[in-house]
Amino acid sequence: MVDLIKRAKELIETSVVKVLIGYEQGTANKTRALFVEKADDADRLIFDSRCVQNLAAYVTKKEVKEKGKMAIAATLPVMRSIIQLASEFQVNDNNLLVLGITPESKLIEFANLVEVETFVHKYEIEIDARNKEMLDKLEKMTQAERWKFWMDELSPCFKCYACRAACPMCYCSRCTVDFNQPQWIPVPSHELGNLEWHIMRAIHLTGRCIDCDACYNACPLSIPINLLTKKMLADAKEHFGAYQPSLKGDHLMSTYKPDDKENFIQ
Amino acid sequence: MAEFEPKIVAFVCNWCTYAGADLTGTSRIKYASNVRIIRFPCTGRIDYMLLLKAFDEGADGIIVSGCHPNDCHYTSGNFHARRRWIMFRSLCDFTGINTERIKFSWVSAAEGAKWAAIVNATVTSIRELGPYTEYKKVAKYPEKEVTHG
Amino acid sequence: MSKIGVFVCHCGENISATVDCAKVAETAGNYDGVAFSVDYKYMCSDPGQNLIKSAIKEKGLTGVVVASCSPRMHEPTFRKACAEAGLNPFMCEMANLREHCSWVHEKGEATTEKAIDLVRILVEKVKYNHSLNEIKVPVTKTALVIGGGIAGIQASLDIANTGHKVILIEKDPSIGGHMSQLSETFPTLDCSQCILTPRMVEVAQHPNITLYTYAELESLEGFIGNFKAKIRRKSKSIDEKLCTGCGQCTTKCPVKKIPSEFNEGLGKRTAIYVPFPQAVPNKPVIDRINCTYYIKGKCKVCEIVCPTKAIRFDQEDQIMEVEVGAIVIATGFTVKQPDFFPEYGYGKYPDVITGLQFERLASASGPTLGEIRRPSDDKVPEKIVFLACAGSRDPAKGIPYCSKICCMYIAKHAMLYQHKVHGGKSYVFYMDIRAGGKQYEEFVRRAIEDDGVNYVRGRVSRIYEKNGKLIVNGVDTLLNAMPVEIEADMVVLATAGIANEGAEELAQKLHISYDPYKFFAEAHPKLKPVETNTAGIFLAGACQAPRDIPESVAMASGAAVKVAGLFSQDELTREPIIAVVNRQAPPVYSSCVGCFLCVSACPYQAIEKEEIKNRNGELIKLIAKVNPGLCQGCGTCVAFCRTKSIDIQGYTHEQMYTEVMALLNEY
Amino acid sequence: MNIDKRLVRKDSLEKLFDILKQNSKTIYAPFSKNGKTSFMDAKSFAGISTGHIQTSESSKDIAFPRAEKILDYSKNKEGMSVKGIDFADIPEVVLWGVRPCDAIGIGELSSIFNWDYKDEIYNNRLSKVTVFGFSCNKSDEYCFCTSVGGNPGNTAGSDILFTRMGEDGDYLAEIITEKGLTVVSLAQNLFEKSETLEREKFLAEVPVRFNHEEIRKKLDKFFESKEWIEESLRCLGCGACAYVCPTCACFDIQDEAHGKKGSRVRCWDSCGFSHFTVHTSGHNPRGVQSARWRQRIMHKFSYMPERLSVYGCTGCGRCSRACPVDMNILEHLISIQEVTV
Repeated sequence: MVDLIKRAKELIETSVVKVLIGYEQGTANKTRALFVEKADDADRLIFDSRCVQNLAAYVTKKEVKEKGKMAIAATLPVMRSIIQLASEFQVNDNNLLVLGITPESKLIEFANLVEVETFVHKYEIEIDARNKEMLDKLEKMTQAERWKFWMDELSPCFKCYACRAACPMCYCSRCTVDFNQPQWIPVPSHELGNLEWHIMRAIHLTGRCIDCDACYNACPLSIPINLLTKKMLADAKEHFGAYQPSLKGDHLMSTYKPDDKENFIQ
Repeated sequence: MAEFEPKIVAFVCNWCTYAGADLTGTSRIKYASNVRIIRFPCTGRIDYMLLLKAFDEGADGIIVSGCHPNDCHYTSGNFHARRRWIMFRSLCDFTGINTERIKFSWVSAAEGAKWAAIVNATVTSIRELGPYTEYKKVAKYPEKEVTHG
Repeated sequence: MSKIGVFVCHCGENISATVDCAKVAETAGNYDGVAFSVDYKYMCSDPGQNLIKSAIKEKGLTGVVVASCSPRMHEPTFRKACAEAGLNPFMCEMANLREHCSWVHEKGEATTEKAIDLVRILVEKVKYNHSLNEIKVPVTKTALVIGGGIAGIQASLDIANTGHKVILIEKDPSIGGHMSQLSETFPTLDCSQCILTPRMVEVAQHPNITLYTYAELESLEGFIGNFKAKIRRKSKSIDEKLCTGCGQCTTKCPVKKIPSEFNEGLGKRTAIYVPFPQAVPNKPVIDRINCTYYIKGKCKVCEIVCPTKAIRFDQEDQIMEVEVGAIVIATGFTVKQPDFFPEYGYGKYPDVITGLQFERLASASGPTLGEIRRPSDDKVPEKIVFLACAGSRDPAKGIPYCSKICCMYIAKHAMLYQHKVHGGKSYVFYMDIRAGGKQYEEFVRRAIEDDGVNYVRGRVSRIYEKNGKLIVNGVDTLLNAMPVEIEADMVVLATAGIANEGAEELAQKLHISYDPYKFFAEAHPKLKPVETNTAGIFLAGACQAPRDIPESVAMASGAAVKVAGLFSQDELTREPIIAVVNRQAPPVYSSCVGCFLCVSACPYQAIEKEEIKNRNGELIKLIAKVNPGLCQGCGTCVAFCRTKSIDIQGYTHEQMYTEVMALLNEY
Repeated sequence: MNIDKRLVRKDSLEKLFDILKQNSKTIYAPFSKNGKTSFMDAKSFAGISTGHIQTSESSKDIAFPRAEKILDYSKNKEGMSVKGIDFADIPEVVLWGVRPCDAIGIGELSSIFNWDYKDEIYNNRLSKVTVFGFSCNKSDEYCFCTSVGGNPGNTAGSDILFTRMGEDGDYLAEIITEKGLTVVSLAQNLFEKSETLEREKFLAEVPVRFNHEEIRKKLDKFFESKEWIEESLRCLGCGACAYVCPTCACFDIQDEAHGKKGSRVRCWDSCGFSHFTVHTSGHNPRGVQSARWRQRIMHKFSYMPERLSVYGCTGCGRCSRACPVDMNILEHLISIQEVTV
């Protein structure tokens, strides 16, 4: 990513941005986030197929935001997240510059978020084949079998909230689980606490999740929690049409159509 | 053994279903006494978490009911509710929560008879399903020791 | 620690017949925080209320649960009683033991158990209630009256005469409504036009009334005291300021064969027309569907003849926005077209007509100038048959309810016929004669006894034509169902009065409810007949149910008084059941993260953005804020907010959560 | 007690497992699922994971469960009746397949639970546990036990330590404690005497990367360093590090009420969470992630040695492996060592 390094240096040197968020080599075969604040640090920037962490999680982080205008090396999922965040008034053109990395690994610098949105809308959000297969498999099960599946899968969860931390959409300063009057979600990581936490998480991400898998990648126990959000994504598409984050702010779950179809209300 | 008496919680809006249930009363239509109504201003106010809480605390069935589409006292609370129900119900189904135990309905202020019918049908179907032991098993601490994950 | 009082009402025997009220009170008395509990015969009675008041004072109660009827019935009563005893009224909750328990379940333990549960839910809820203060909002002292029939006219005049402004909108080109179509009115037989026209003129001339005819409600926003209505003023294709109503255009218009709506199709009108001679305003409109110019692009005769150059072919519909504080709906009713009774031959035989058509025939201003002549050949009918309940009280084919006005107008019609056609013979087929009302029964008796109308109790099975006569086959149930056959010259069907087409749509625009027949629903069938469930919107006349003239007028005056009462205050107090975004001490300020998804969820555009700034005026945080004037308290935002930063007073997270907990656990 | 060394044939392990089962022991052993290895209640010997370097989670929740009910209460007319844990209900457990860095963590955890108040529940649970350590024959870039005083064949914390002698070899069993001896007595014949027992050459090599005493001294003057801010910028504030750590002991007490009845539950908490130190006033003394990351390091390498005379880190490297954003504790410790204060 010679282009990226070069551009990062320029942006920092000319003080167009105060910090650029990109990837660097991490421990072993891992990559990790790099915050370029000095032009020299830009040399550490890398980009390759291992760079899957959703860096958009940092643009709402207080300590990063406070540095001043940010630039972000953004893959397609990151760009989608940014559009969703912008539609939720968390970022704007004044505090964020997007250096897009296309699925073909080309660098595009966007003048503003509207351009990012236009770019993002060229690509429909598609659930990958492996997970689609998994969803199909689960849907073919009986309800009781699914219950067992999830009880088994969720039982190891110790509620470290890495899924929440890694998700760009989970930027709330007080998550529902931190709300204790009343205590909506049981704090302990017992079966009920785990089930309700993950249900709540999936609901709150419905219509907002852009299917980047950050939650799953972050899970230290590799629990397939992304299946829940994927299911919501697939269902939203089925019921309300293809979903794309949009600066218009016509959020899927805070709007409705008078003719929304269902077959279960008597 | 005595017949299983399901516990059913009804989450209803004030303007249509609550009033509809009032009309059931005024019309002296009898129905099963298993249901307890909790009054909300609007179906839009009904938090899906409350439905889960009802199961947590031992409900065997749930009724959620409000104004027919277009009839919402607040114009669109029920439309918002409907969209949330669609997604919430699908998620419940996906996680294996028994969606047959959650009955959604529209009951207007004029449908006293319909309210009685909804309650009776729900009681009958929950009676057939039996107590919601799967959920109760994970919900109540006092019955089990939690140790290792 | 809460000190809660529980008051269990027997409601005479309405509750105590199936619920063991003493046991309910005793059980409730054992709950934590319950300081007093008692059961009593009638809680809503004076002694009952005094029981509550003295307990509040003597025991220092911090919360009250009244277990009696539906809160929709008596919540205001008991909250007021609490307030009078010095307890914040919002510390009072009601458990619905009557409508939701005693009336719907059999006597038994399960029913008492349920009653106990219902009380416990509210006992636990009330522990989380907070004292709330009513919200004050300003009142726009202008009323919007929708519909310019007699009810709308009366309501407009009554409100205007109290000194308040009225905007009256009417969808037709003239006000007057159905009453202007009537010939004479029962039971006095005075001429409808004669008593109505002066009122119509008064409306037009009243300084406090702004009249928009040919106008309809487009949309409505806001709430009591502060509505914003959009009104569509349909294009009349004339400049009303220039038009003098001289009538040149209507005389010269070449399109003359359009069935007149006013005359129920029995007369004709032109394409540019004034619906009837006494119309208010007496200025024409162009019916664009039938006007040659709009169909073919040429003609413009009216424009040529108009002395004031008032014709405007390119005029467009205008949408205007008005701010009003109250709304009276007086949109009236319509009659069910009897073509669903093929056996009566309506539409097939021109001399089978509706009651409203007969009114036009009998009217001096009608197509026959008041002479009863049959439509087919203009002959005066020698034998006439009237059919009551042509659609009413007929759940199978028509409507199940009684249209109420038909018995009276049929008697009137028969009487008018007898007065106008000497030697004519009239028959009335009826199911029952419903003549409840001052002078009504006497009126019917007069028709029968003085004017010789033949009343036949029975239904008509078939009407068919034979040798130029209408053969009416019926039975006389008073003569052992003896078949009756009458060779009539004309038949009048008393068709059912039904809700207007589009009533449902209008109700949805107004956010009011309606009954299964699409008549608008009153807030209470007995005690709030002119109110709707939406505060600030009132009902008058036949839009609520079939009504005769005096009833419509009485309702209109009633609604007007409600409006005037509302306008007598500069500020309104509203229930503080509204949403509130939490605020916390710095550095948090609020748990709201400012995603503003609630903004699009709010049906009332009540959520705004609030900037939190530090002492130097720098923006620290942008959060949501609920405008208490606009919020109606639906709580859609509350269930939606991810951070649980919005709560709704009276139905808070804690209260609703506690209700669920209390319902399913032992306490 | 002197450490007794015995030979356990590779086929004898399963027999040992079965004998323990026959003696009503509950056995927790590592199993792999979704590519991660965790301790689970082993119903049978088959499937017990052996190839892993380290389990994803530590074994600490055998004595300090992620969520444990500590009492039931019910309100009545007379007041409150409380029913605590019946320690007799706690099963006798064999913790099978623990790495030495985990085993030593038990001691560090115990020192926290017995620092001031002696935590009855923890101690009772622990007293029912017999630890079967398994020495490491592999390590990776995250391992640094040797830098914090441990080693891949460390016997501390284990009751019996097994070392596999060669790729497919038999096991050397070191019987370290009386508890270990008690277990051995159930299956004497499986623990054979042998003269040819070697272990060092089969152990993994873990280079010493830093000097923990030096770090400790440095940290005294390091509190205000900008390092914390730079190092923690990518930290997202989840609790993964704390929850996989064998020595992190923060917990929360929750009352789960159901009307007049309810339970008190102790459950894990983490100093990495932004709400961990929020005061009721809204003030948060550790308002930024750098302060929380600093707390984690300081607690393990400064406060614990100071107050409890033990380090709060066993060098297992789990936190770094588990971290979704590659916060590598070893890397940071080395950089702290290199920085001149």
